[in-house]
Amino acid sequence: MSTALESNIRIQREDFVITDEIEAIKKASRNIGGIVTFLGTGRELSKGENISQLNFEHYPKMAEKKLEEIRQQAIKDYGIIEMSIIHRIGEIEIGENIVLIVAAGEHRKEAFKACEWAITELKRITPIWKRETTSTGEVWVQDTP
Amino acid sequence: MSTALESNIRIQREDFVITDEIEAIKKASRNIGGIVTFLGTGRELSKGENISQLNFEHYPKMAEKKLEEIRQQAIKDYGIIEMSIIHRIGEIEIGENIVLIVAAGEHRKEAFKACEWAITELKRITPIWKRETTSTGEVWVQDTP
Amino acid sequence: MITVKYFASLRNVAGKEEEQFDLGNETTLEKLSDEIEKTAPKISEMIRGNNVMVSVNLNVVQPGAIIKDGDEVAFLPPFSGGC
Amino acid sequence: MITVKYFASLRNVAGKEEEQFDLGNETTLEKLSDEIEKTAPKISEMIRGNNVMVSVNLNVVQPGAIIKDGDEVAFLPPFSGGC
Repeated sequence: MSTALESNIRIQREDFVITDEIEAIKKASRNIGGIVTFLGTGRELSKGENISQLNFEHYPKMAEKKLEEIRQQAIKDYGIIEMSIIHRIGEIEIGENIVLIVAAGEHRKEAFKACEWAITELKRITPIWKRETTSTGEVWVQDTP
Repeated sequence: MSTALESNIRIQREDFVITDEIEAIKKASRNIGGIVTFLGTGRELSKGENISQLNFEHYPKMAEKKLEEIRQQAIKDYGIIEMSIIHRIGEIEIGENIVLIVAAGEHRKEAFKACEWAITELKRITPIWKRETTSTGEVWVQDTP
Repeated sequence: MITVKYFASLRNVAGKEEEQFDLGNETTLEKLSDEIEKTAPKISEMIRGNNVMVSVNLNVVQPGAIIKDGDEVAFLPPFSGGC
Repeated sequence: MITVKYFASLRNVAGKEEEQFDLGNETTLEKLSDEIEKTAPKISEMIRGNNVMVSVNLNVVQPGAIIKDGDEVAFLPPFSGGC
């Protein structure tokens, strides 16, 4: 399934295609030399418990607003050329994609720094919540390691 | 064009498909939670000069051996689950993919560290050389910033 | 009217996604919490704990915040997006 | 026979990719460089500078290295892979 690439900030149910997102960000400049990508995926194990499914929900409008703030601050503070942030919501199976952050810079150093900062900041300020389903039931995750 | 994914270490003329490489590395474990990718691409500008084309050559066998050493050391030293390194050789146009490093870990911190270390180490110890074509001719690049 | 939204674990405790309160032209977060306490003491308790952030019209606010008629207030449990 | 390989800028200067030398069962990197100097003084000069690494059978070696019959020696200009 191909996804429209109309925006650098997206919260969506459907999966994303990483190659497409990277090709889209390349169009920002012919001077991009380093692209660092963070992909978060559903892990089977969480605090020793086996997870069978994940479920994400967000606060519409506020979550997108926070992601756009992160994108703009990353570009400004780290001097990168462009950043994309995509987060999925709804049911996520183990091994599936959850979140994608793409940081494109002239050189690699600023792209690494911006990408790592952005995922940490996303977890800190973006109103998105994860529910884990295990054999003992469903629980909302309350900490962000 | 799809590329065979028979190995985590490859030096090849043809382009790679990032989504395919990430899906391949995901198969290593159901416990992967963070995948950090570095993609190096051909930049138009180098020390103020316009580049029209890049050309990479390698020392066959030795270059692959060094990349495999980097992969194994990254897994051991940073505690990641798996790493792939792919480097293209031959003619590369501006904007095209040059190198891909994928670091998959349980958590993001070790994946970021391993990926950034690996690209720095690749530039330091791998016998691969870049020739830049500009309006004034062709030159072998002698420094690795 | 003030619209109050509950998310994630708070929505589960409240048993609803949102509700509305008529508290005049202007009120405080404190007074709104008092109002919520009347019908949902458990929610109010969680809100008065330090573990819940509050947003007004999509911006995070501090405990003393003023709330105006027409505002959208949301109670936000600790975030856990990302991975 | 010892096989000598030249890469990148060194190949351009040498005008060839590889050549072979017969220096007995065992010799040194120094003696091999002397031999190269006879036919390609410019290559030898570059090699004696500090800017060229040397590998023997795919492993980087230090200046005093011993080279044996059948070894593959490569002169490696500064690397510039990656991006």
